[in-house]
Amino acid sequence: MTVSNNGTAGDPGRPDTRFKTFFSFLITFVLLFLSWLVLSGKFEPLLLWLGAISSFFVAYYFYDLLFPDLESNYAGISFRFICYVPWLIWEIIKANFHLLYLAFHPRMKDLIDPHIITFKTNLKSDIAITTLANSITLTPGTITVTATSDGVFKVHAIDRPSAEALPGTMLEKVAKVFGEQI
Amino acid sequence: MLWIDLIVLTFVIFCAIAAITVKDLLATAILFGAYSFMMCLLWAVMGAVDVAFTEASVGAGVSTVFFVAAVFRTSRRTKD
Amino acid sequence: MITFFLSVALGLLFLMLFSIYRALFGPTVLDRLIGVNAIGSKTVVLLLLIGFLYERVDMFVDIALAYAFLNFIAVLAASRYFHKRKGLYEESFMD
Amino acid sequence: MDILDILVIILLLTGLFFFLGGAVGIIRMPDFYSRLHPAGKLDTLGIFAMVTGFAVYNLHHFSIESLLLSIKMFLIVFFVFLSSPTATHSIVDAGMRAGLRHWTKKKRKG
Amino acid sequence: MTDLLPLIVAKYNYWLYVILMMIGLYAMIAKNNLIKKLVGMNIFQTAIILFYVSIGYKVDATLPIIQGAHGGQGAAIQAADYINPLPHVLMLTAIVVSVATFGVAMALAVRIYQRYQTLEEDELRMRLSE
Amino acid sequence: MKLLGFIVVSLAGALLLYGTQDFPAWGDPQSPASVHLSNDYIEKAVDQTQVPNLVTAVLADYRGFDTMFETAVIFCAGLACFLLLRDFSKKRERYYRHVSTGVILHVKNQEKKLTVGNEFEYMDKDWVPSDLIIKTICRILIPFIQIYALYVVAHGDFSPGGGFQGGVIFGASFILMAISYNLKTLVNRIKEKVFGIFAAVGVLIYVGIAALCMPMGGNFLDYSKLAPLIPGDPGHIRALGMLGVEIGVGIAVTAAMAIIYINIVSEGRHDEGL
Repeated sequence: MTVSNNGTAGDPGRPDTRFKTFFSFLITFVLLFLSWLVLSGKFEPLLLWLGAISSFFVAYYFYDLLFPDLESNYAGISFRFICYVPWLIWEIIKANFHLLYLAFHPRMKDLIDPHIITFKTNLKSDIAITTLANSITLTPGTITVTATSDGVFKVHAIDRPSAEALPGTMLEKVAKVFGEQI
Repeated sequence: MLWIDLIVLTFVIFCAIAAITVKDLLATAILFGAYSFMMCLLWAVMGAVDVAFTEASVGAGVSTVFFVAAVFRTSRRTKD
Repeated sequence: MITFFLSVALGLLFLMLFSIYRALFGPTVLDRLIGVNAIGSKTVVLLLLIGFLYERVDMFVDIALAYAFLNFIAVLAASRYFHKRKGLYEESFMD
Repeated sequence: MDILDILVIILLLTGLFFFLGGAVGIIRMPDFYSRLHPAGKLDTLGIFAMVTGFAVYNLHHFSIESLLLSIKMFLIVFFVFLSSPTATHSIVDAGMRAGLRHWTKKKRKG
Repeated sequence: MTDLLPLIVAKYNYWLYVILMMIGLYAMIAKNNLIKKLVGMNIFQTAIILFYVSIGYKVDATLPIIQGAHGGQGAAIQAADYINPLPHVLMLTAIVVSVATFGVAMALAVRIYQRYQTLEEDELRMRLSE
Repeated sequence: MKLLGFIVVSLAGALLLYGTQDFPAWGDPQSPASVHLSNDYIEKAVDQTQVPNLVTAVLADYRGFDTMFETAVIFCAGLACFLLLRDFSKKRERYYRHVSTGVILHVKNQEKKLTVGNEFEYMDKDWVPSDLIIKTICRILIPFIQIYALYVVAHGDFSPGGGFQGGVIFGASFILMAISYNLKTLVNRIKEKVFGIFAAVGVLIYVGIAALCMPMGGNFLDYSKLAPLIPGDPGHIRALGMLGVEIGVGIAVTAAMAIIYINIVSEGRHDEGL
């Protein structure tokens, strides 16, 4: 689900929707205030008050940007996402050496073979699609060209080995993080 | 510190010359953004942190966007 | 350690030369955009390095952070141009 | 010269090496799409390595302030990791829409 | 030869600021396109800002943000330890005004293009004389 | 013209290069710019204003008039863009898109209006589907950019930054929203009037704080006279006054940047943009 064009998340009249709106506001507020604390690094009353006011202001007007869809289980997702990040970084580092090898190879033009591959996944939510797309882009050798909301990915790969690795384990991991079917 | 300053100054000259000679206004916009990046670096080297901050936010961010917007609404073509 | 930081900064500036070559000599506008993006990412690191050279890095982190944001916005705007307007090849070569 | 300094030096040199790969790749690759591969990603990893090095160096004189400063530096990494692939994707999408053809081997042979 | 390097180092900033300013001036005089002229104007502005910031720099001085002064009283502040803040203030104002003028100039360019369908100076002059 | 320009430029450049002989060496602590007034600022600013960032102290206190009119210049720039470009005339042609099938309707007659809702949506002339990845990432980034901008405004006293920089970054977050979704989203979310009012309110906050010093018995922009109004340490009052002024500048700059961008990118019609 995306943010609707006129910017209101759902119908504010119904009580459960109103509660969800408040909940999304609260999470946004807490997150923003934490980031204020990290940014500021000073714990004086004046600055803390200013931080609270600023976080309130931003969270009040833009609460629907961070968490538009409160059906999902954000706690579980964020925990599994944090577990996913180290694996991703390790994967990025591993694959980067391949790209370094390509870049420094004297006969590079024989090694590379750019082409475009298309594959379809069953991911539904746009945050999952975005995570997969950005993971693919960060893993060297492949760049996501387009990713549509029905889960079709078009990927530009620089050579055959990096293209063959897709979608593979990365898709499984991302689907597991966001609790979706593969 | 001194050598950083001298090298970045030379880069700035390159960017400035390229920005006014290139025959595509969008490329001018992009090169002008690069020019602003360099200027920001230069001011950071000279210790003018506030000026560097202003240039980073104004020159690199907003004025490039204005430039692209104006090119979007006019034409990219130019004779010189 | 300061000498080491200084040499790292000079090395980064040397590497920036490659990106500047790409930004100046195209051939297409999008290649220039790649070059400028690469310059931006090196500049973020260079700002932090200058902060360590001044031994006041807490002042420079803000600038680097703002830089990372705004570089992103500028690149996004410039590439968004091509989502709406066609015709990359017209007058895209330098001289 | 203690262990932290050596760690910092290793991290910075790693970052510099990644940046070097990115720069060489930008120059040597044959077309726009393949240039994006080194430019977009080796630079991201270079930032990651170097900023990690800075954060470690900053923890040299440990205090609550320097810890917060290091976390702040990691915010840069966080935002770069979010924004850099998006920028890369945006550029490659622009190239596709503008109709830029990608380099293939067949074209070179024929 | 040994005397030449300090001379170059001492004046290099000023020379390059002159060159930059002349690039901007040339673009303002000789270029035909209005947006190119604007870029020239901005380069000119930054050259002047560069000059001002350069004369405020001091060797072996730190940033114009007093260290450890927040709240309590620090030690006596030596003026030679801090870079001159006055040019920074003036130039900060100049940059922000420059972006405002840049925005207005861009708006004018868009308006001119709406009316005359061109941004080239000679074509504009032709249209105006018709 | 080119030759003439080149001659003029070379002559002027040669003269200026000749003039650089008399300049002090780069980084000379005894250069004329650094011996007169600025030393006073450096040595006394912290005692007088309790603000460690000398640039902010000089900008918002010693040279407060300068900054006030600069804010007015920004406001006038926004106003000028509005007056130059804003186009209130109704569009003749409209484009609608049927959401489920993707069929595009081109309505040339103004009277016939389709109801926009779940079935149809507005479309631009050169509309492209907004990109899913860019949209999602920007959705996540925008609140953080905004909190960062507010942080920059609030910490102008201790670290680089202040009203201008924070305002510009906050404006850039709106621009990012317009780029990643479309211009209609931004215009619907925050009305044009709101931006206009905020630009004026920002300048008004600055002038108001400055003018409030006069009935309290001081000069214009003499923040120390505001001490009875605000509880707390009276020595700190100048820093608080500067903070208020910076907030005003930030609001004005934010609104002005958004107005300039929206008007340029849509040629004043506020319907379609980058």
